[in-house]
Amino acid sequence: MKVKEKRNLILSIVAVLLCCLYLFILESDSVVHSYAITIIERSCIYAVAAVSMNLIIGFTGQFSLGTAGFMCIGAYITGVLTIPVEMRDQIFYLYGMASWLHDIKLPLIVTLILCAVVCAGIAALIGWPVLRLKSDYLAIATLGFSEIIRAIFGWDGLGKITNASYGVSNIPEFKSIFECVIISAVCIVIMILLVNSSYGRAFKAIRDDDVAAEAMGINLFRTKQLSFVVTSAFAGVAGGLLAVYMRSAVTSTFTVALTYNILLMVVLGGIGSISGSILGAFIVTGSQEWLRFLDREYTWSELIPGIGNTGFGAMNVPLLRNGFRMVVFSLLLMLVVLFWNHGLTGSKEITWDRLINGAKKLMRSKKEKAVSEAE
Amino acid sequence: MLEIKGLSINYGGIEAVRDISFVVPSGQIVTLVGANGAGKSSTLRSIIGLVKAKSGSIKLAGKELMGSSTDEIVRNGITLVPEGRHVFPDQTVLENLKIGAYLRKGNLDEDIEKVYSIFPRLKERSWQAAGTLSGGEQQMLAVGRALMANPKLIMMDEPSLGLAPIIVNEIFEIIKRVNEVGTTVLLVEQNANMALHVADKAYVIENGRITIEGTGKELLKDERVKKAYLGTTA
Amino acid sequence: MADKNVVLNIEHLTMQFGGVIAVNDFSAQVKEGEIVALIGPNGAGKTTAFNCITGVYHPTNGKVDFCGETIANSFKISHTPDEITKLGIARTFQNIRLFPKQSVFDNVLIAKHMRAKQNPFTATFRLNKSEEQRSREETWQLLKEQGLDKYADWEAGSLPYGMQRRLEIARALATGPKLLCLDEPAAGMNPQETDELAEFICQIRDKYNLTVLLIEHHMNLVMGISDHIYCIDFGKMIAQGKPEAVASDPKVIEAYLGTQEERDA
Amino acid sequence: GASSSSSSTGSDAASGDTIKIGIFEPKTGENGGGGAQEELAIEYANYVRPTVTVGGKEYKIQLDWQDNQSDKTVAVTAAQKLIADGVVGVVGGYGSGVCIAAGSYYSNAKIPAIGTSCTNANVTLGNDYYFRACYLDPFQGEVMANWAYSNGFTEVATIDNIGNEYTSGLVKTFTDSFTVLGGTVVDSETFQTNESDFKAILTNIKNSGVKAVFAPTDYLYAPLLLNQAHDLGLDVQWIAGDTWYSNVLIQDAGDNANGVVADTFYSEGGNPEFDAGFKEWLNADASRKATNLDTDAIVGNHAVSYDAYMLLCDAIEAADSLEGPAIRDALAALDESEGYACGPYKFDANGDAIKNTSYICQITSGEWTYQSTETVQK
Amino acid sequence: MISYLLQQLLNGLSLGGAYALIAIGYTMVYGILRMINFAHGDEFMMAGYFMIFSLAVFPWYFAIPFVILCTIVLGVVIERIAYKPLRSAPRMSVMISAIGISYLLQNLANYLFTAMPQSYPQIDILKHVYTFGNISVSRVTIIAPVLTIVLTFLLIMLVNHTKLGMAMRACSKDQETARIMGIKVDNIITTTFVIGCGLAAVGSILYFTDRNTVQPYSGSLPGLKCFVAAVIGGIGNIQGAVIGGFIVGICQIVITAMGYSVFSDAFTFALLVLILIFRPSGLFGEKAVQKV
Ligand SMILES: Nc1ncnc2c1ncn2[C@@H]1O[C@H](COP(=O)(O)OP(=O)(O)OP(=O)(O)O)[C@@H](O)[C@H]1O
Ligand SMILES: Nc1ncnc2c1ncn2[C@@H]1O[C@H](COP(=O)(O)OP(=O)(O)OP(=O)(O)O)[C@@H](O)[C@H]1O
Ligand SMILES: [Mg+2]
Ligand SMILES: [Mg+2]
Repeated sequence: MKVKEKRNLILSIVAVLLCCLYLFILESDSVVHSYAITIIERSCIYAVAAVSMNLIIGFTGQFSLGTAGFMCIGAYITGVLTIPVEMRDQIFYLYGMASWLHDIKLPLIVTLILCAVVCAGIAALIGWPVLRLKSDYLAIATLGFSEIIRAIFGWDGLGKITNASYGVSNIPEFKSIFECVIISAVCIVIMILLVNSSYGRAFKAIRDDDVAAEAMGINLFRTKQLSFVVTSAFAGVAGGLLAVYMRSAVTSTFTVALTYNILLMVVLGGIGSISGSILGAFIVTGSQEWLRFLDREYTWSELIPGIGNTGFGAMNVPLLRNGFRMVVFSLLLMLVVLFWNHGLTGSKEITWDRLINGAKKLMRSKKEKAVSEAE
Repeated sequence: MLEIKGLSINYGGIEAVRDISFVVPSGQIVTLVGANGAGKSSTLRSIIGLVKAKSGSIKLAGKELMGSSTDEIVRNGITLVPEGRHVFPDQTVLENLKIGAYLRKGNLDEDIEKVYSIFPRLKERSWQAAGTLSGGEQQMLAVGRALMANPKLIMMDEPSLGLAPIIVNEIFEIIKRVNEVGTTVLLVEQNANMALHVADKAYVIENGRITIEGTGKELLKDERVKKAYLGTTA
Repeated sequence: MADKNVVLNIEHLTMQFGGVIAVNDFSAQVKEGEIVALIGPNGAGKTTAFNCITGVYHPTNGKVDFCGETIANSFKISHTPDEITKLGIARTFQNIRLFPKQSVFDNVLIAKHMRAKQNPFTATFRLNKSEEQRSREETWQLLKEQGLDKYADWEAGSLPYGMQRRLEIARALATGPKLLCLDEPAAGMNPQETDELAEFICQIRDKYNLTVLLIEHHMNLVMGISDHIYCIDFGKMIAQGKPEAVASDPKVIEAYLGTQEERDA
Repeated sequence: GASSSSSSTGSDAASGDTIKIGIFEPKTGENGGGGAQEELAIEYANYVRPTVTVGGKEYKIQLDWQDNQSDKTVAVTAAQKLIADGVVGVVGGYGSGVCIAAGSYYSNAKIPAIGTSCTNANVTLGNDYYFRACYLDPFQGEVMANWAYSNGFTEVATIDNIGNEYTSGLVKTFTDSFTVLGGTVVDSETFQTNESDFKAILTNIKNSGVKAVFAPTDYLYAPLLLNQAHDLGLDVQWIAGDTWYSNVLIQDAGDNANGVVADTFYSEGGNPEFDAGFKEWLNADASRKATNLDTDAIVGNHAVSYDAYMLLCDAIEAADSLEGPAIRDALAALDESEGYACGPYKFDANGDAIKNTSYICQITSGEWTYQSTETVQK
Repeated sequence: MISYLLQQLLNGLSLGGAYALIAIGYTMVYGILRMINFAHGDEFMMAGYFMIFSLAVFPWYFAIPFVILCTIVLGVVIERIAYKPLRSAPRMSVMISAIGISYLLQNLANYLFTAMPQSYPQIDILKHVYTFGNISVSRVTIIAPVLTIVLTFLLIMLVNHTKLGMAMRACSKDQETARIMGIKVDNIITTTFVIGCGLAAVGSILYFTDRNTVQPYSGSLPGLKCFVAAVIGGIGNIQGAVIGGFIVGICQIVITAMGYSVFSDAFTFALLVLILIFRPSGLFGEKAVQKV
């Protein structure tokens, strides 16, 4: 037992160090690696959003789809408070920025904390009516709230603060990839700690059977509220990070489609598995990029060298053109949903034990194959 | 009439039923008794095609049913009164009865009257939504609904579960009456005492295997059965 | 004027769903240390009465006092099920309601959440280590006492049925109740298991100084262990008293038990 | 037919004798249609001018297409992909939002970019590396206000697509200029992106009794507005921006499109040589024509995209270098008049092409016809 | 003023009618599978494209049934491929499968037909414009609400008074028991999709005839709104969906006409939340009482 624990600890430390090393390599020449850096940054940010969504959907069993709305709030707060003061008049050229706000500029960390606090507050208010609803009704109501939030931020009445739907741009970017990765990691770690605490157990109890949970002395409403508030707070932080990543915050980013996209990561990774959500975020973001090559036209000669001289070589591959990448992506997605309908991790956490056992099994089956072939 | 041979059922890795064989002769009441989780419900559910069996054969009057879909099996004259009644709660008693005869064409009035004559209580409540009936009434409805299919074989899964003693008595009365009309009955019961009293033939299932078999009377006297299923006070 | 010995006092309890009066002007008293049974035909309103006591439903009329405090009445709807559990009433359900995918240990541990001194912040950042430690130890203790410790790592849903019933009772005990309400604990058990259960209920009553309120259709169990029986039909009480008295009450026989001949038939 | 394309494997821009130019356009998403048209023109430009000469050596130009999906988050990665691919410069794109999102990445990587039809001021503002081949929104608004007032419309209604910088920018400048000229905007209606039911606002406009409506929306909404207006019996002069200048509108809206007035960067006939060449190239391949929605009509987006590509090539040759800063400086200093579809080019301090003319066209009996050239003195 | 109000009311009714037809599809599928068919809006969009192609070949009286048929086939294929294998999977997976299909249809449309809006062919008999004084209405504006009400009436008759309807209601409550009754549950589910998609196709004809263009994302916003409509009416309830559809349509017109178009969607949702707070299962929804 003890030996295993030690082994796992060592493996974890090695893994973290390897990741750091990789990031250092990327960071050392950030221009060359900028593409990889942006993919990693985007994945990390979505991972925060996905884990936070998993907290309410996967762990508390409340089907809330308000993520995009809270991300919107976070993005605007971050945007408005971090853009350089001298750029503000330019950016707010249509409305002019409110004078009391004009000169307030905060460091990123402070604004992110503010995002969390504001989103938590709003979630507490919203939660009061909507958390009484169940399953699909809760889903559609939170979806609705997220659309309402979007409308409010896009309303020109608030133009002096939010620049209405034109959004804020020129948000200073991350100083280094570490800034983004570390903030995301801290957020995720906090959520992991919460999930593994007594409150996390209460969440799961509500998910599995709310009537029984109540009979165990768990205050349904307050516990759901807690989960919703924490979820929303971290969604807000994710929104803030996303704004920094995009260097702009505009309402049109935070549509229902964004929520669906994050939900996809959660389900793909495995509902109720934090490591799954992180994996899901990286896979969804990554694969959309990796499949980019599908989007342009090839001639056959490019794909199969040597046939260029034949007349055939000059012809285009008929399938590959605009939009094919997304078709392939959605097909892959459907395959995963249909054949691994419990998600990639099967709603259990990925642990070293699982990985090692899996590897062992693989080795064994290979060996067996080799043996049987030898025979 | 029904012949089960070597039936095995797996759930994931768990073997719920292992190599069970038994026969249900035409016109008789056969009962399966056994502890919780012994695999009784699983057996019935695989006969009707709701659960895919791993291996074995299920023959009704010589016809292999294994692998057929539930509706085909029902078409062949088997029906099931599921564990926990499962009436359609929003539909009226009458509609529930009509759904029972879903596969049949032609006039149902006569059959409905027949069911009403067995269960006069249902006639009184024919316009009531089934969900608002009491447990015992729902059980009557579930049996009546199964009878509407005009089955050759009716299977009942724990019809006495959670019912008041007085209704339990009534239910066993009904089983006898149904059998008298000529329907073969396969009965699964926890209430071994009563089940064995009405059964022509009985099997005891333990951990997915048949361990004891005999006529109802024989089993009532069997020491092992007495100890495990009839309780000290019985 | 609450009698010192009376733990639960139900007065004129009425519960109406649309046109259905599930519980109709029902009054009862449960004294400390007793095992009290509630019997009646299906749909008589037994479970509904339980639900009113434990805060799942709010009664249409009447009130329920627990240890002198009103926990349910028709105007005051402030007591939610969790508050009532906190006051010391624990329950089990007619259809087992465990957390089937969680381990047996976690199923019981969850009951300790309510009494632990913590808040989300301290819990998240592990500032309440001692509290957590204590909850875990108490849970172990209880599992051992109930003979469930060897199943601690099992998924609750994969336990044998009888064990699940027992686990549900253990979980209810973990909330530290004064009054334990059991809704058909023997449903789906065979006679032998039922006998074991009867013994078990008496044991825990003595061990934890409990008062037990019980709904059951197995007459052997009810007659064997209860000190007092209430019989209801159509939400109205039709008989109460010592087991023997109730069992021979003609109204009870007519509505619920059936005649002896019928039973033997 | 042969289409120019790049291989994504080569990482070094000048590997061998090819260099890469990035094409940053939406292929999918709400602006996918516009993006496709611009790509077509860039492809043509590449066909016309497949090489540049730097340091006496001739380099073949490969186009590196990246889809920004009309989505700002995707735009950032698309831009990064281009940077990672080592492009020498970027051409694109349609829609200002994505360009603003990507802009700073180009400037950080010191890669010059030339905007095609992104008309929002913020694209180039404060970004040394972003240039723009087309004119800006305020200019268009002013032009259309002039046209409306001088054609006798003193009371107009406006339709604004909230959240669309292009539309809102135009509506605002139009309103300002129109008011200064002495006209009044009687009714200003708004709608949200993705809306497709305009009957409510059109009924309001009908109720206000105006004779002209300024609706500089994305093309998407044009046929919807026109057809629904027809159903409601709203008979007014429609005035729009460059986005409506498209032959598809005539297809989509049929008779209802008659009378619509729009301005454009370029009107067919402005440069006969370019028109003829492009049309010939388009007609040579059915798939190209299909992408251009089965017509060989030339619109402003074609012209500016063509010019953007040419501008970049000229700058590379002028700089005689493949280094970003040198090309940027060459662009800033560029003052060329030959070889472009839309006439001479010179950039101001912001990197915007100095343009003071716009072509106003009108649909008469099912065809766009040139109306007038409007010039605004800055 | 009166004519203005009347005109706006007509606008609302015609929009509401189209919404109602789509909302019925959501409600029926939900009723039977307890699943939100997120792809419904995109099936509706595909119906729009089908019309473009079929009207290029057939005269309208062939094209309309043909489009309905194609949409039905599409819906049934989707059900077979994406939903049927997941009957016993967790509910969330089915939902994701639906979202996945919705993605797929959008991307497929984008790939096959490009992102450029395609103009929707004019069906002359639907587009005839009537003018009464100051009010102009096209025929489709009148047809939409009337057709909706007629179809709804037929549908309710079907569900409540036929054997098929009885089987549908049985499946929606308890599929396993329905099987025991000899009902071919898969066929019933397919039938539900057939009806839902058929109505979506009709709705799409009414909707797009009024709007003239189709593009790959045309289905998503109406899809969402119709879903809201179905929930407002009480999901699973046909009458509810229709009334919900009209409420959403009329509200949208009223709010936009008042100049608050920024809030037109927000208002729809606010209304939804408000209704859900007071009636947690919609206006006509069955009360979901959990019996303990
Ligand atoms: N759907 C299922 N998935 C996994 N295991 C199952 C499933 N259904 C039943 N089992 C398991 O199969 C075994 C037999 O179950 P079954 O329901 O057939 O027992 P039974 O004899 O009917 O018991 P009871 O008296 O409780 O009804 C049990 O161990 C049960 O846990
Ligand atoms: N939430 C509810 N809504 C409507 N009616 C209800 C509700 N809960 C219970 N009832 C009705 O109240 C009556 C009493 O039900 P209850 O569950 O209390 O019966 P019971 O005595 O526990 O019966 P059993 O022994 O079968 O469990 C029944 O007619 C039942 O249908
Ligand atoms: Mg069973
Ligand atoms: Mg009960």
